[in-house]
Amino acid sequence: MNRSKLDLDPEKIDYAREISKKITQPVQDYISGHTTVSVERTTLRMLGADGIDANEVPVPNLIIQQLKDRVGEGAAKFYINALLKKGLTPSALNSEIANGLDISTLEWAESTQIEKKAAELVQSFSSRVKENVRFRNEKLTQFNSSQSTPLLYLIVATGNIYEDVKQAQGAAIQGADVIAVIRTTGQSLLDYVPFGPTTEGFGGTYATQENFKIMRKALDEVGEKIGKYIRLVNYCSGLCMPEIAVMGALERLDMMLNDSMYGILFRDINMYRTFVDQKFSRMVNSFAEIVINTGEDNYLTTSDAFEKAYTVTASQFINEQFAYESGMPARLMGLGHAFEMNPEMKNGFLFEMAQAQMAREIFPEAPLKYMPPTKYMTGDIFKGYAMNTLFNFIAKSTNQGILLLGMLTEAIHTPFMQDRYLGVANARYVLNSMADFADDIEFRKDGIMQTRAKDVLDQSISFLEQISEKGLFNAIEQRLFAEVARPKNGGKGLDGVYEKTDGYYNPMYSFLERELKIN
Amino acid sequence: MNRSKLDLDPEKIDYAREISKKITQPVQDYISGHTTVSVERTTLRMLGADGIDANEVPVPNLIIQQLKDRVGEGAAKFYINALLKKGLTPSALNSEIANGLDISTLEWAESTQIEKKAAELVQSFSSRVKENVRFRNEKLTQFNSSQSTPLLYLIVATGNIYEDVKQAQGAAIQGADVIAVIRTTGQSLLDYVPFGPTTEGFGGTYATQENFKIMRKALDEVGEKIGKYIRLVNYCSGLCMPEIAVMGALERLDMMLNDSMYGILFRDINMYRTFVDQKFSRMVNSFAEIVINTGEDNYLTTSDAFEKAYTVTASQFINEQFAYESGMPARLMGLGHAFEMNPEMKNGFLFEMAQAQMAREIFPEAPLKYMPPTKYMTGDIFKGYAMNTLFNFIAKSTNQGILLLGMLTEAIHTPFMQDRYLGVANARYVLNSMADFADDIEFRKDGIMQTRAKDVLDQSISFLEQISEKGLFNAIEQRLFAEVARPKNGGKGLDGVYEKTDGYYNPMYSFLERELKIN
Amino acid sequence: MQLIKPYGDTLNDGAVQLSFTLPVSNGAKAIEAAIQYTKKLGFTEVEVVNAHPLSDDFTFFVVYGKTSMAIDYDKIVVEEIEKPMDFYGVNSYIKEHIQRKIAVIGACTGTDAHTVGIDAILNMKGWEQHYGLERYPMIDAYNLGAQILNEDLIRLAVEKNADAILVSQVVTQKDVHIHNLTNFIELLEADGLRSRFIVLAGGPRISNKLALELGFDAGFGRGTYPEHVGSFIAKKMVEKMMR
Amino acid sequence: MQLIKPYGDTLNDGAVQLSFTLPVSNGAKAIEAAIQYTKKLGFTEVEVVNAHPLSDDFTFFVVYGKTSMAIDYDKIVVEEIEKPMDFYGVNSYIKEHIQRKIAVIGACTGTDAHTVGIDAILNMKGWEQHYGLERYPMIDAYNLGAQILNEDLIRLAVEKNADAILVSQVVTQKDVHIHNLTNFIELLEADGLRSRFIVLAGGPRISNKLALELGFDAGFGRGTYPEHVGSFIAKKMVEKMMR
Ligand code: B12
Ligand code: B12
Ligand SMILES: Cc1ncc(COP(=O)(O)O)c(C=O)c1O
Ligand SMILES: Cc1ncc(COP(=O)(O)O)c(C=O)c1O
Repeated sequence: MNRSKLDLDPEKIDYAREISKKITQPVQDYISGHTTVSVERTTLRMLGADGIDANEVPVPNLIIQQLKDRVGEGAAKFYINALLKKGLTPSALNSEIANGLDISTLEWAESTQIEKKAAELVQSFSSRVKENVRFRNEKLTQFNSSQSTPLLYLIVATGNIYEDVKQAQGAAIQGADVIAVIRTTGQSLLDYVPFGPTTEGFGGTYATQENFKIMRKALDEVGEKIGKYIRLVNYCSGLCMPEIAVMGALERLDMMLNDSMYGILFRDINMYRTFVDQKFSRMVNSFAEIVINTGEDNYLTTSDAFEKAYTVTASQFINEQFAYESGMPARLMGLGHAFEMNPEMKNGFLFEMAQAQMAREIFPEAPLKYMPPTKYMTGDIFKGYAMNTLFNFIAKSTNQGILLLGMLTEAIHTPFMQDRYLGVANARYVLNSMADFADDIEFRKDGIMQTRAKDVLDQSISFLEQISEKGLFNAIEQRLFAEVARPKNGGKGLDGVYEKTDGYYNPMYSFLERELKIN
Repeated sequence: MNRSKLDLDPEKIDYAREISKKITQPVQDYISGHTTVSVERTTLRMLGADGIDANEVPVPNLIIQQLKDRVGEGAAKFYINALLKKGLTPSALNSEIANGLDISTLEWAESTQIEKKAAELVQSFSSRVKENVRFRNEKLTQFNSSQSTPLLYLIVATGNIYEDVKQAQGAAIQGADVIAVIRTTGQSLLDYVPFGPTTEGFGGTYATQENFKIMRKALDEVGEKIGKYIRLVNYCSGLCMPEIAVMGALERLDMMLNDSMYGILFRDINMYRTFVDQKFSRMVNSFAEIVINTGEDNYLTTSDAFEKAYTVTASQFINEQFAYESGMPARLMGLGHAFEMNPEMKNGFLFEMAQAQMAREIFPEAPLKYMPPTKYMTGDIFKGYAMNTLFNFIAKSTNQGILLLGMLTEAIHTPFMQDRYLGVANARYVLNSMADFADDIEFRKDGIMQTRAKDVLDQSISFLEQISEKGLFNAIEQRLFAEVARPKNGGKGLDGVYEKTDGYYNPMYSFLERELKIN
Repeated sequence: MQLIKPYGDTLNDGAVQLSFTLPVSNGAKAIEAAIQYTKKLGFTEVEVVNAHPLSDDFTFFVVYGKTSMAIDYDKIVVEEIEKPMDFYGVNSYIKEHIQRKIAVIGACTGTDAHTVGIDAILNMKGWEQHYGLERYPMIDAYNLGAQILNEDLIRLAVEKNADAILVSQVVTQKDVHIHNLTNFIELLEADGLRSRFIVLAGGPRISNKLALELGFDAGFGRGTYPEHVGSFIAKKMVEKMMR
Repeated sequence: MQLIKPYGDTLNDGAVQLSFTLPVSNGAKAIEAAIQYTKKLGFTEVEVVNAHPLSDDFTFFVVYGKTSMAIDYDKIVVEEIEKPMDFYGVNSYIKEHIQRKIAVIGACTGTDAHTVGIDAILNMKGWEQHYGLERYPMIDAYNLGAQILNEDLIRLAVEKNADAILVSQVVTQKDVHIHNLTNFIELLEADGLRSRFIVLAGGPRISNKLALELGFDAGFGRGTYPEHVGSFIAKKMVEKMMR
């Protein structure tokens, strides 16, 4: 199947992986020594913390507020202790906390008791998530034949979860394999996760656990009807990265947008905060067998896709290393890239194809996520439809795994119902009509595509070398990525980073490390 | 450039050419012994006959009516004799004939005088046409850089020549290289050519010499403005095939729809009539360096494009032989084919590509004419636009010469102005974006495309063998082509066929034979 | 009462996409004209999302707008076409109720040369895996092909003693089909033959409504299968026999 | 008076293409509803050329129709935007008429994270080979990027002693841009700063008209180049100085 078309030098690829490892290693050291408010809130949620108070502040946030500068000890023991001391179930305890109970000042139970209780809670979290995984695998096997390659991925973005449900079910009927509920514009900068079903968002819908549940149910229903398992996607990104991962694990999401550096570069979130958060979020995703979608496409919406192609490849290598370090197998790494060359560029199609094929050959097991043209889409919906046709063509002829369907109205509005149908129809036509094209052609030796791929790989390597030399933190500070400079101590969320104390206790973290065999 | 991708066996190709020659040879014998009313009218037009009488009957037709059963002697001598005997210029003689002069009953001038006059008229015809060729070549050289490959071909079809002019000039500005004025539905069955400018047609505009002149002027004008030579196309087809060829030669048309069997199969014109007519029409086209467009696409609008692909290839071979026998060089043979596979067919794109590439490799010098999807176009204009995108893709990646642009409204109406623009825009985007793709890929050995092309070639060969065995006349009668049976003595226009008498005289025919070096 | 409106991404948002060409030169004024024109058509929140010159004198626009116009879906009535019988159904219905073979004759008339449509209905092989009427044991089908004069079709229908005449019309430019279909009915009536035959019109732009207006017994458009036609003819014949 | 109508293939044929979704299940009734709906919008000769179900409850239609509505092109008035000066023109105009460097500050405000538009106007490299204002010798340009609070933008404008403030808004869903732009002007007015600055709004769905309505000095949409903005600011400043 995947005979090499590009004739890339395997040693160069290995070398790129090595440098990337060198790049992420020092970051890893930093991560090991630190925790964040969101890592702790995540842990609390895994233990059972949930709900909100009268001001709509989530219980996990209330607990963190109570801990003040003791966050570095780990929040878990406080919560478990409170369960023991108060003799309450998590949900009863949550209500107490919402009503004002301060759990940071309770007396301490025996540490063996705490550990026993912890083991029990870990167990209950673990079985719920494992049950989700089992159920998903069962459904995937049951409906095996109806899954297309690549998976057809559509978004809904009404801002209202109930309206989203209608659109998502419609999209599934039209042929989507994957539904992403786009998040409201501001959410990635909120340092808490909103609660309950929501009906008001801008350009998207709030990610809440209840919204996840509502959509999951709706997709399961429509899936049974049409004989297909419909995958659900949300954003595990921003200041609540790991918390959303847990919500997704609990509600059986199947994919998550999740990138090791997106928040830093495109959301101006502090780099230390992001690196610590991303690791835990990826551990959760790995455990729940959630495929991540990384955000390399974002480099190209800001910079030129031809000139900066190498930043995409470099970022894929970095994302891969961070993912490995979180215990994630390659089959869950939906590394991202995008069809964003200027449509007026001569041979642009060849450069896109070379890039897509290169990603395929360098990351053979990863279910690559391929993003459609967006930047050069205009109000000319017909031209846009033709661009989407060639995009679908490349996706299939380079064996991409996850195909975000292009919308002909990309430059105009968030998708109308018919826009989505037209997106699916285009993809189905193309994918079927040239189903085996990939296997039927070869690239000319030293032709335009081979040369281009080699050039981009070389450029990525020198870029990675440069980063490695400076160190990733400095590289980001010095504007090496995405044409933005992010100071180490700048950005949002740095105040939520804590050094771990010696006695740092986090049974969930340790559990996941064991499960995922992270050294 | 054109390295073989399909790995077709050259001996098989040669063999197919040989059989095709065997097929056309006996037809050739028939042609040599016969003339037709339209061949004679054509000759008269070359000598200067033109104009109409009060009932709008063209002068050439009046003359043929006068000749009755003497048509087999050749009409030329009667016309030349009348010029001499009446001492008139052609245009003065034309008026006399239109007013009732019968030239079949005049006394005979000296035969040397007739030959001298004939030589003079041949000369004047020849220089007018040669001047047209010179002018065209000069303009093509002058505007060389602005010609695209393939040539973008658009149709106008308002029924009104003046409305056509507006649309054609608009189309040229939008990027067309070639403009075809579609003919009104009934014209191919008229046994005369209408006269003067016309404003009433159904689904197209009458082909008249005046309409040719009007459009030629309009295209020359817009061409000068945009720095491009715009080619003009009409239909040299139906009962007036050779007459229209001459009108085109005189008015500097650049291409003509012209097929050796289309009229028989798709218009139920008698086969003897058609074969005799097509030869002379092609001699005229060759002399005027007019590229012909053959009609193989028509097989696929009636029959299934996958199953009957071989009929297209076989017809291309037959058209080629007939063209060679008319002294036509390969560079003028716009052999036709079309993108007409069912869009729901798995790997349909590969079969289309194999077919297009096969035509390219078998006829390396011919400027192949590639027709867009029509049969499977529906009211879904968006799907249609996507189909046109893949069509343009194949056209470029198999180096087609003449690209009929697909219309997204194909299933709805004859093109609106914006439909044409959208057609050009699609082609320009695709052709530029994958400009050098053809050179950058190879087909996999014994892959789907190679296998398909070999199969189709084999099928064409056995089909040609079958025809050769039966003889072309019988084969047509026995429904071997296009799923229709055409009896030898059926169809329109048989009464216009005459055996040549021993003294058959046609100085124009002989002149062209000499010029074109036909044995 | 069930008032409905177009749906973009919210119920009743009234979102509609339009495209058209105006005979004006592209520029700010042309765009403003397109906006005002679309507003005059009754749309609000009009956005010209694309404007492209087609020549010096013409500009093509893609426009999105919203309309507050609603329509009462309950008031829409369509003659629900009875679910047709299938191949077997048609044949046994004829056998049982008509008790003889029926004869149908069809052609694409006038200068119209499109045979694929009438072939789809009549020829053996049929269309999209639906057998044509020729294959029906209880039907004798005659297909004259295309470019048949109305006069000839009627003459042959009489000659073959047909029960039904099928007229196909594909080319519709400048309403050539209307002229031709009208002429057909006029000829039939002039010869006093109208009531003798069941007469059907068909083609991609023919609707039942149009055919009835022109004096046919029914009209069949895109997506017609042979059994639709067979069913209709058989039922109609029985209906005629009853009277 | 110059009455114009859409053009399909004949002057004034009024041909228009539409597409929309209705919240009904596909079928003959749905198609009839689409036809009647389009007629209600004022179209004649309406043809539903495609109908496709989107789900059990929604159907998408492609429709062609003709309209007899005409508009008087002579009555269309647009504020013809003066041909802008180019890079050199803007700089020498400032040098000559203002005789000092001018300062502009810009941001994409609120939760809107789209920087490409404001970067296109302000950053060195500019957009489509048109230099950004940062490169103009006579302009000091400050680009704050995206997700900037209106308050912060105003504070920094005062701090930097800016002459003009540029506000970019790209996300428009549920009119979030209108709220945000209105809030910006309200804050300026509350602080008594409105007349101190030239304030411009921009973004792909912003028109000059809208911006003026919201209290800005001008609005710039798609296809804006830095020199358009530079020209406007320079001229406007001179105009202000005159007063
Ligand atoms: C194939 C085709 C041709 C072939 C025809 C081959 C043949 N043997 O029939 C060729 C290449 C010869 C051809 C030529 C022309 N064509 Co043509 N052609 C088409 C095309 C691509 C497909 C038509 C088709 O076969 N459809 C498939 C059949 C099965 O569908 P159907 O006809 O709708 O039939 C179904 C129903 O309508 C119904 N039905 C049809 N008839 C009847 C009759 C009865 C009694 C019943 C019950 C049902 C019924 O049942 C059928 C099965 O469901 C269409 C475009 C398109 N994609 O639709 C243009 C199209 C029809 N052609 C068109 C034109 C203008 C022409 C020409 C006139 C162009 C020219 N000036 O040269 C010529 C000349 C023909 C002439 N004199 O009539 C236009 C018509 C525009 C209009 N609305 O007026 C079209 C729409 C293309 C376009 N956009 O310009 N054409
Ligand atoms: C690139 C892009 C992104 C990038 C932005 C990267 C970056 N650094 O800016 C990323 C991927 C991050 C992104 C994210 C989102 N995006 Co976005 N994005 C786009 C996209 C593809 C291109 C925009 C662009 O860069 N255009 C090129 C620039 C140069 O054009 P411009 O902005 O119009 O600017 C020109 C003029 O308008 C003017 N101008 C602009 N501002 C100003 C200001 C002044 C003062 C002046 C004088 C002139 C001026 O000058 C510029 C040069 O001519 C568009 C779709 C499209 N093709 O248009 C969607 C689009 C704008 N995005 C959209 C949405 C909804 C989002 C999200 C909110 C989705 C989500 N829920 O996650 C997110 C979140 C962002 C947020 N919180 O705001 C929607 C907006 C829909 C709407 N009308 O409300 C669009 C239309 C896509 C869609 N159809 O859904 N996006
Ligand atoms: C990895 C990742 N996270 C998140 C987002 C979405 O943006 P926001 O930051 O608004 O959630 C994107 C957008 O493309 C992304 O790629
Ligand atoms: C060779 C040839 N002649 C003529 C025509 C046009 O048809 P008509 O016979 O109506 O002129 C075609 C149509 O495709 C054609 O291919």
